[in-house]
Amino acid sequence: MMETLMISLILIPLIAAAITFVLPVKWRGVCAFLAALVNFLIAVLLFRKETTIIFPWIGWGIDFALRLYHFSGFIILAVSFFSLLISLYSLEFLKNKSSARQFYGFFLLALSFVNGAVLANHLVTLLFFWEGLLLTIYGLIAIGGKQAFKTATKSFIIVGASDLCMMAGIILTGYIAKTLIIQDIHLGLDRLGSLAFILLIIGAIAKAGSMPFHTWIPDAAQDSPLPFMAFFPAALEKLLGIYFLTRITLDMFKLDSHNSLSVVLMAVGAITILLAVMMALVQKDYKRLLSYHAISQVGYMILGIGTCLPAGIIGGIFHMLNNAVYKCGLFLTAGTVEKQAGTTDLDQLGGLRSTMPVTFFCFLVTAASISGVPPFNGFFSKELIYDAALERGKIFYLAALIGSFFTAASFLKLGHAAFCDKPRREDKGIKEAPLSMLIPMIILALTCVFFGVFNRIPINDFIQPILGRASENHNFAGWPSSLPLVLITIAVLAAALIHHYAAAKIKGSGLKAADHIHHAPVLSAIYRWAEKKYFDPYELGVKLVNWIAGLLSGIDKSIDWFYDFFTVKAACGCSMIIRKAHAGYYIIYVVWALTGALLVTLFAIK
Amino acid sequence: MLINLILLFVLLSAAVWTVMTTRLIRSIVGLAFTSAVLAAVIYRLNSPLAAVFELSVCAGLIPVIFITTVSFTHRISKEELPVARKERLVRFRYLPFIIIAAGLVLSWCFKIPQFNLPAAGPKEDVRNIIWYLRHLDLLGQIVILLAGAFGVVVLFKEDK
Amino acid sequence: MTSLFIFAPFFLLVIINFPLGFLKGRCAFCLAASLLLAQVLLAAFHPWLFWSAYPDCLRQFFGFPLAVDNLALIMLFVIGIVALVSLLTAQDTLAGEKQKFNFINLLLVALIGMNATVLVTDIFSLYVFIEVTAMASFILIALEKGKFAIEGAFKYLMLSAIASVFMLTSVAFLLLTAGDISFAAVHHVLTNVPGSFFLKLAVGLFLCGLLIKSGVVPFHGWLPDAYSAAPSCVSVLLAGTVTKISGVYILLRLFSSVFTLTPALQNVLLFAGAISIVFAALAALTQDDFKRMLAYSSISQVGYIILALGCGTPLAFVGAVFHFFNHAIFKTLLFVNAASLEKRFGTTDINQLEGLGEKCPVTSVTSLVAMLSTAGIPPLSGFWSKLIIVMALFSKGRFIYAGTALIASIITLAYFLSLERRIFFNKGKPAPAAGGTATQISRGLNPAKNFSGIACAEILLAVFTIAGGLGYAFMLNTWFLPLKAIWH
Amino acid sequence: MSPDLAGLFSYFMIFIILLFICGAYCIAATFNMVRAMIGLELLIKAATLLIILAGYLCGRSALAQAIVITLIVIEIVVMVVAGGIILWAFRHNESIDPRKLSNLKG
Repeated sequence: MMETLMISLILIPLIAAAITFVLPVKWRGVCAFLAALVNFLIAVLLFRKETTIIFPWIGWGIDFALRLYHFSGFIILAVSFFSLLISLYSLEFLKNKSSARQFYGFFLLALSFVNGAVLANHLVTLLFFWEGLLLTIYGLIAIGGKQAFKTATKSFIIVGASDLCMMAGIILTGYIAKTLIIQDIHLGLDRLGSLAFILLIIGAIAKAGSMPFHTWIPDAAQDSPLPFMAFFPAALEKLLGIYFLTRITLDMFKLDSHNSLSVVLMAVGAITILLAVMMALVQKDYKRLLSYHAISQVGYMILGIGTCLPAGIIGGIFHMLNNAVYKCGLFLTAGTVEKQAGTTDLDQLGGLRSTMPVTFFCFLVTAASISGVPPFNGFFSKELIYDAALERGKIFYLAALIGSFFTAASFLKLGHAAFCDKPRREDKGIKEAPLSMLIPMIILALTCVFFGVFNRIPINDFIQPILGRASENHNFAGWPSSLPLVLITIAVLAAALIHHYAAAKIKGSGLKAADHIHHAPVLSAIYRWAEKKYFDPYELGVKLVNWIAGLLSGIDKSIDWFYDFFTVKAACGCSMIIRKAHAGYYIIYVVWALTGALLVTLFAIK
Repeated sequence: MLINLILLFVLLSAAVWTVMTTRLIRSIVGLAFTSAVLAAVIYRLNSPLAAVFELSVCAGLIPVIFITTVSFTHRISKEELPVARKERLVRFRYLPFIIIAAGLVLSWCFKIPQFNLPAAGPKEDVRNIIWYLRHLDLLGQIVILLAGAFGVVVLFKEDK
Repeated sequence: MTSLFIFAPFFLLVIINFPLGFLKGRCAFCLAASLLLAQVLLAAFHPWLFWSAYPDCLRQFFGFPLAVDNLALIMLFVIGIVALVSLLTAQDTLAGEKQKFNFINLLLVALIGMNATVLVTDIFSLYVFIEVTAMASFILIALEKGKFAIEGAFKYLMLSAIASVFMLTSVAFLLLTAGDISFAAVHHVLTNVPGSFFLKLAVGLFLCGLLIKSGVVPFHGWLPDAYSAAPSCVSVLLAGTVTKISGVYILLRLFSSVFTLTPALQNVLLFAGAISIVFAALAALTQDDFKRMLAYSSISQVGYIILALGCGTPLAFVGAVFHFFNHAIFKTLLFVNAASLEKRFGTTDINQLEGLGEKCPVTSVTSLVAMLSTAGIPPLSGFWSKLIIVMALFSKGRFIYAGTALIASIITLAYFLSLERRIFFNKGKPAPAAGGTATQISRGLNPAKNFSGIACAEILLAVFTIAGGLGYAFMLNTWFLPLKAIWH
Repeated sequence: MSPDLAGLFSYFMIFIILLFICGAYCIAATFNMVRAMIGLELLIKAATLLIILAGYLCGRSALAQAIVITLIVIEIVVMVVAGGIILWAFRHNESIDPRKLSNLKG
């Protein structure tokens, strides 16, 4: 029974996806919603159950293995929860849009693949779903429009390259461990093991969208349909990437805090936090700003898990969950604004507080969450991460704290510009969004509050069992234990508030509150280069490849011409000779056949 | 033994004449005659039922089919006959020599490789074999006759 | 109830020929289609209870010496699919109720012949049913009685008759040395008296007959003529099953479980396979007629099967059957594409067909799938079977043959891609003022007809090709790898 | 194999081979489709004789007869169909010369 349910988690969205491609466009959304609903119900049923399933697949020791246990059950539940909300939201949002034709099919396909990847208990099974996901990402971005096609290719290449690393890692792991069943892999970090570990980690954090694999996310934010952004970079990819990262560091390899790789991981996290948040601060577009935050928040999670301390890991996983909740909510508010006001350019928005009060409320709660304001959920997970980071090194703590400051600053700017300033455009018709778009946002906002106030429930019930014995004697839930850290956090937030108001007063508008950072002497040059994508490894790579390709094609063409000329001439010549021989008289065929028969018989009796 | 040998000589000569003769009708009659001689040979080889079939069907029915076909197509006229005969002679004059040469060579140096015949079983009845052992072949015969009937429907009927 | 595979079409044949008017048209089509569908389903899901259940009272009549194993099931499946597709195509392409009815009758005869060929356990019965199949296909080729069709049918008939003389001679020698002609007896004698001259001669002669029937170079002369001259729906049947079952399948069956594959025979098969692959691929390269090119490609692909058979290992045998299956699917698909083009535009001359990608999207996409699969492009089914064949050749140390197989796939890709580019992806030239046919083509579709049957068949087969490629592991494990047990 | 059976077999074999040559020559050298069919008939006759001979030698005359009867039925049907095809070839070409049937080539 449980096995059937588990497989149906993969199959139901898959079949529904096939159905949506056949249904008339009008009914596709409903179909997707129903499938997501069924998926959610099954996930609830399966929560806290444990089972494994295995059946032969390709052969040569490659089987189709799935495993359900508390961690994957929890992730599945979260995934299905978000997919349900987003399918509900898209019903209204995508109405009458051209991208709705294919969106739901890819959406369900992605859901199926994510479920499969989370449940996979065999590295090749995992890889199969992982790569399938890559294709759906490509498809989901590419349906956005003409410009989107280029972005889709970019994301495909970046994620694909990291997936190649992961594939190499999987092969190496299988070679070392002599098995590909994830449950049975427990490796040390010797020389080969470290290499495999790094390769796998690259796959995981690239999926989560950490630096330096992040550059496609801001581009996609502008080009792809918005529900994709709320679904993928905001929620699913974080869940999946961090889930896999946790399994690598906890189960498959025993990473502990004495290992230098842990420091590397923390450094990646810290750098991601800082750089992405600096970029976010100066953005002038609602969606693009959010997308940089989607990157910077990954930094916190990686930092947390990289500490290898129970507090950090629990904080990291909790932050993953929280981030998915509030970032999804934020993207949905962006979508609502886009739908109702027609633009997400902050230069043209303003004064939405009065026309869209519910949206504003949701934005307020989720923005407070992401900035780490005390009673909301983001605060508690960040506190756990601060705690662990401080134990590992002051510099990491400092980085996280600065990140927190700029996060708060950028959201103050965003909220101020979009909702509180005077409207910059005379546009009377803006109304509150319809109910089916509001419900998901409200649910997400309430979840932020709920997970904050009653953080005992997610931490004790969902997350702590993952660590098992290591965290048994600790209690991470409730109010943070260290009062000085809390005070410092509150001080930083207050500083951000003061800074914002002071700057806004001087510049005269909320939008320009961060401009002095943008135009600071050294930073302005860096920002300019960043806008020109000098720091984007993909763009650099493309340039390099283009240059080499130009050189090579010159050499190649000459060789090519030579081959083309001779082989084609020779082949066509032979072809014409054979055709001439086939003259059409049956008697010739008889003679061929008899000659052949004579030879065959002679050979046979020899 | 001698009768067999004579029959085989007649069979071969009939076959050669069938191939060599100019008029198509004579050739067909030659074929019928060949079949009849073959039936006699088969009868001599302890196979009376097959001989009956060979005689009635191959010597009787098949020439009819051929003659029907030929009668639909055009006949060679009296004027063309000498030309055709000459032309044929050019192409077919080698046949008797080839046959005689091959026959001589074969009878000179043809040696059957020694091998063991399978042990002979008890005496069997043809009818038993046909009806009980080879009834699948019977089904095949029925189906192929059906196919032939469809062939007649498709190929011999004039379209309006 | 194995004999039902022979009797059900037989009874259907009798029923639809009752002199009742309403049975002739739509009804005959529906009955035949459902029969074929039933065969496909039975072969695919093969409930074992079905095969062994014999009511005692029927045993007397239905208890034929037939045998079913995995190989036979795969063949029955292929026959069912291809015949069904051919029937669908015929509904859209043949003109007139009478001709359609004749087609259904002859299709059923061919079906009886092929099913029986697959199931029999006796060499002479095998010959009988090969002849049944061949007879039905001669008449089918000549169905429309066009000038070219008659020519193709005559050539096929002559070569096929010569093949049957070879086989009859072989039957005589087998009878002489084995005293019986059932598979078991022949196999017994062949394993116990391996050196006998007449046995070797018999095997050699039968091999010659089968090579003619399967159209391997240099026995192939009739094949391109017959395929390209036959009505489209009949080419589908011929290319997909008739020549494959009555030639290639029997080779597979006999050399896997009846005859022994001596090293000399292995060399013969390997060589014949290799030259078929190369010669036919080269000949296809400059063809101007779509169907003729497909015919040559068919010879080339049969070469792969023969090559694998000649390799003589269980893995190679599995590869051969797998390729047989795949080839039946994608070559049928290509011939259905040809049928669609011929019916729409009245010609299969490549020079006259240009820029049709927009006018018939289904045909263009499905033909691309089939061509890529034929050339062995990775995710599609053709790739996997070729991979297995090449792997088997490598592991046996036949490097030259493996290399030949690989290089020939490049030629395959070359001619198919150039074809695809010319027919489908070129922008159509502006219509020349004078040329009658050309203007007719550029004017576009044959609007009076609908092509739902053809489109259905195309999509069905394309899905098979893609699914077979993606799920090759499943198919290989459940259907093909068990075949290793059949090999000796 | 006893000597007299071996003798019988060898001289029958010689005549059968000669019959094969005869039929093959007829098919190869003729310019007439009906004659090609006659050559084919001769080939089949030779095969028939060979089967009967084999049955006689190994003591399975009954089986050989059963085979030959089926064979004869098949032979007729082949000839009927061939006749139909020749008829149509004549209608198209006004001739039963197989050399006229060389439109399909290349």
